[in-house]
Amino acid sequence: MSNRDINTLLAKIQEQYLEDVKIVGEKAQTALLVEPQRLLDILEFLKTSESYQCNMLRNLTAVDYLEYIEVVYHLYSLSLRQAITVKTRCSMEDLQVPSATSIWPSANFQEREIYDLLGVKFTGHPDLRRILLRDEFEGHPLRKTYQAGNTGEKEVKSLC
Amino acid sequence: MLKTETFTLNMGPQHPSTHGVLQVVLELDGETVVQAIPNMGYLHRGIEKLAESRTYAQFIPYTDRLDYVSSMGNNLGYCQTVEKMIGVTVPERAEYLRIIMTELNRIASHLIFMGSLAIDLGASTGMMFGFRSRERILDLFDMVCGARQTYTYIRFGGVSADIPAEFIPALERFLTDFPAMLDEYHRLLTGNEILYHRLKNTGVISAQRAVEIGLTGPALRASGVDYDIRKVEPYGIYDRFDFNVPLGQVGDCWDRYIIRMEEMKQSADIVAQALSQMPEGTIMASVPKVLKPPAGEVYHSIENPRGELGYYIVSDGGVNPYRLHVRRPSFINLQVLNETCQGLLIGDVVAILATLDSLMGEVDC
Amino acid sequence: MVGKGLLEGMRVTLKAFFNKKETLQYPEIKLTMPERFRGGELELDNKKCIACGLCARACPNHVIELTTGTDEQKKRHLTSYIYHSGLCLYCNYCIEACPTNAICWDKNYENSRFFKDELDVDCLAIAKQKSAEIIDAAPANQTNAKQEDAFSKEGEG
Amino acid sequence: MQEITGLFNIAEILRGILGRFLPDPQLVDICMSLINIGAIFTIISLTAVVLVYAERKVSAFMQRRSGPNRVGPGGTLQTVADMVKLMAKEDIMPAGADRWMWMLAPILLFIPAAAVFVVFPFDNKVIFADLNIGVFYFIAMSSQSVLPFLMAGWASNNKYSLVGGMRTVAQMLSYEVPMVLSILGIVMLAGSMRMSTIVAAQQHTWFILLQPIAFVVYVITATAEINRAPFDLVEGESEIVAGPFTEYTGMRWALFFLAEYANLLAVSVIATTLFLGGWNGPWLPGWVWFFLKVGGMVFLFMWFRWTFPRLRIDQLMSFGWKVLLPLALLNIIVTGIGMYIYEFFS
Repeated sequence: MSNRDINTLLAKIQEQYLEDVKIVGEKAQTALLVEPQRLLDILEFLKTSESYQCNMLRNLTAVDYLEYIEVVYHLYSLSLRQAITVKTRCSMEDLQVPSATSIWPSANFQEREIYDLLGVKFTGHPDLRRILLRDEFEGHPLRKTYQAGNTGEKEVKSLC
Repeated sequence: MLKTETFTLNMGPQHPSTHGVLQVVLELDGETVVQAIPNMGYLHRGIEKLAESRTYAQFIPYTDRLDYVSSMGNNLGYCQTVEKMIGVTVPERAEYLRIIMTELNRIASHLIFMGSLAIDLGASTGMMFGFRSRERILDLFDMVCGARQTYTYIRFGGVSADIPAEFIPALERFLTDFPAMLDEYHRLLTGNEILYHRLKNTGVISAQRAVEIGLTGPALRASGVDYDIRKVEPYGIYDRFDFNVPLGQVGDCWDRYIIRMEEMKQSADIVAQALSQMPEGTIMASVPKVLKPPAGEVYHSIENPRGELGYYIVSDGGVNPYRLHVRRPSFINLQVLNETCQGLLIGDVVAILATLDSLMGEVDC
Repeated sequence: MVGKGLLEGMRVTLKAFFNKKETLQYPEIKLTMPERFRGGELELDNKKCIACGLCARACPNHVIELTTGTDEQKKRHLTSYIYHSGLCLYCNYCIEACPTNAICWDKNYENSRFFKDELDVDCLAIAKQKSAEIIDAAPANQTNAKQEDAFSKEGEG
Repeated sequence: MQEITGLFNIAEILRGILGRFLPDPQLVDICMSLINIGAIFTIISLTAVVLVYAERKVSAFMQRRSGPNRVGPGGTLQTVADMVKLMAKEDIMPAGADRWMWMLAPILLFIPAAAVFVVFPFDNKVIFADLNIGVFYFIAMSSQSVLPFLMAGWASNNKYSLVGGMRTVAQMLSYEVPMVLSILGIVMLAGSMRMSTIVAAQQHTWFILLQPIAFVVYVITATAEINRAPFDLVEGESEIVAGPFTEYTGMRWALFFLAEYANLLAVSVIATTLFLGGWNGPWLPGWVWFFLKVGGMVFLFMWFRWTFPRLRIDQLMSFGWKVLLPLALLNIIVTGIGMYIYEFFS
């Protein structure tokens, strides 16, 4: 699958959804940037439409960019053997993204992980609890603003 | 008025067959499982956070500690992802060495799978046999990189050291012995009627459901979905080798077991091919000591023994990754546990856990 | 026939029953570690060390803690070198980083300790002690040799 | 010179010696009974020591390990060391346990395991109580061990234990039936339930040759009765940790262990007595033959354990009721017809 093919495919989607979709990045890093409110429509479209058939959600993660958190969906089509990256952004004030669990059940644990470590709330998720950290844990460690407490390194210094 | 109710059984985090520190909260109706909810995080070390304070090269030893029975694969995935960012071509010999090591590691990992499945089903001799053969592979790794589990062997632009002179004869000896070993396991375990009836038609996952729930690796292929990244998106030099991707039909525990047994054979085949094709030459491309990949992001995935191991790295142009996410196959495969176990018995939960082959070091990250 | 596989399995275990055993009687017999073995504690050669600190910088886990000073000839030398083996990942990065090959593994894998503090190894002190022993041992050898010489002469006489 | 080496003669000599010191023959009898009881308990406790060692060696050898070899010559005192360790261990009772039931369970389990030994013919005329219902007594006593398992499972206040206890009841009750039926064929052939008569009837042909199906059924059900792999669901450690024993420590746990190995010996002895001709055999003294055969049976059970995976509970039940029971019934019918034909012609 060459980059050009993906780009034309992405361009097609953009035409269809116009202002809600932008194409970001270049070359192998091209991705669709989607407004959170239209996210589910577009994901559903990518899954069901003939020319995309993204039946597999390979990877779901999020990145903290200080002003906003970007949720990244790496989609893959098993039949067409092509990969598409979809991104959505939510601002720090309103950390809410619709959950993709209804489209791909595999988002379940991954969304819980993002909720746990970055604090993004996925609306419509069936069971949004912390997954790796204990329930009473405070804060979200993967945020850039998170202050790590006592690490191994500090302990060493105090020993010497 | 008599009334029956379900009861909750905490299987784990200290339990002989949850492969580490997984806790499965079982809701039982007698022996029948109503719900099996996996509860993880007992081994969470915050490796993704650690990555943000380490340089790119310094993170390689940490990847060893994700899926600690197939560390070569972890090294390979991470190094290839970073190589993709900085655009380095790896010398031929190093590529072959990488293939040999990762495939040997796949065999070692599947031997552990076989052993742990055997002991989970009560046949401890199978486990001892599996670990015994794995020892041969670990000795080979020990010879090459001086470690038995946490190799840190594969580096950006190549591998850390060329193979010593005694390696190739030892590897050849192993490759000649291996079919006989495999045959022994088949006679001890595969032919056993009890094992067959324990695994056959338990924990069936349909192909459609397997894709939806995000299964990858042997667990997905057992359901009949042909998705092996080595074949569909060959990374490294996998397109030069001739090997089969074994597929299952039903997607039950038996298929997941048989497929892994078959994969071991294929991996041994790949190693033999790579050994005969391997050229002489350098083993390391020139890579800057202080690595500063250009700002951007990359997602790259490889086929690890447990499934699709993906690395998503965001770089801001600095010496440390801005964000590093690992798509851990064990973690995502574990989602299927609950729905597969429902309606089965306690003994089946153990069999399903063993055939999903989740490793807690990787699940908890 | 049902049960054939069971009998086959029993044949395998019976064969193993009479086969050679694989166990190594550990404390009596020890495995020789391969040449590249990474393990044990760091061994410092303080004569080779140029106190550049590259090993400490290469370490992913801040295992090596060293301080340097300068002597009369404005030459940097080590004043302390502490290796926290409890934190070590055994990744070999420090040894690869060293420009003068001043550090290596001592390859002693029996490094369990009773207390956590004992995991912090003062490599510099050990190195100094070792070189002192060598200096002590050298004259002693010479005297021994002389005595032996004397013995042999007496024997001849 | 078989007469001197026979165990019975030793007993006779002992009786003679006692007779010289004690005036009343009744007192001699009482003394002899006490000696017999002592002998049985010695056998049971020695059995546990020897069998645990044997099991560890067998398992090790089958897995290409060398097994215990540190304590004593060749590791023979390993079990003794383990026993000492177990005695020194703290006795922990789980919170919320049913105190009396919890404490009684291991003892109650041990009693039937020891009591069955009185009917075992170790050699010609060497039998503590040659009951005319010996086989029946064995079956009755050995099925008593269901209850202590359930008691331990219930009283431990632990769900693993409870599940294990429930499994025991299901497993032991359903395998009791085919086991009894498989033994029934022997009783029909011998025409007696007296152990010594059954052994004597095998002077020329062992019953294993006449009753091969019954032997297979017996071995399978016996494995299930003593909860050993592939039927160790009761304590299947990868599923329910240790079943009813999960909460037991120290000597209490050791009692369970002891009973387990006493049971292993018991079923091997029964197999020897009923199918393998007991003490019958050429050249060697009877008791040597007896222990050789028992040793062979024990090895067979150990061999099973270290080769096979475990069954699942539903497979276990359906195998017991749908395969073994019809097989055992069929065996009885065939035996009956065979006996009828035999009598008709002779």
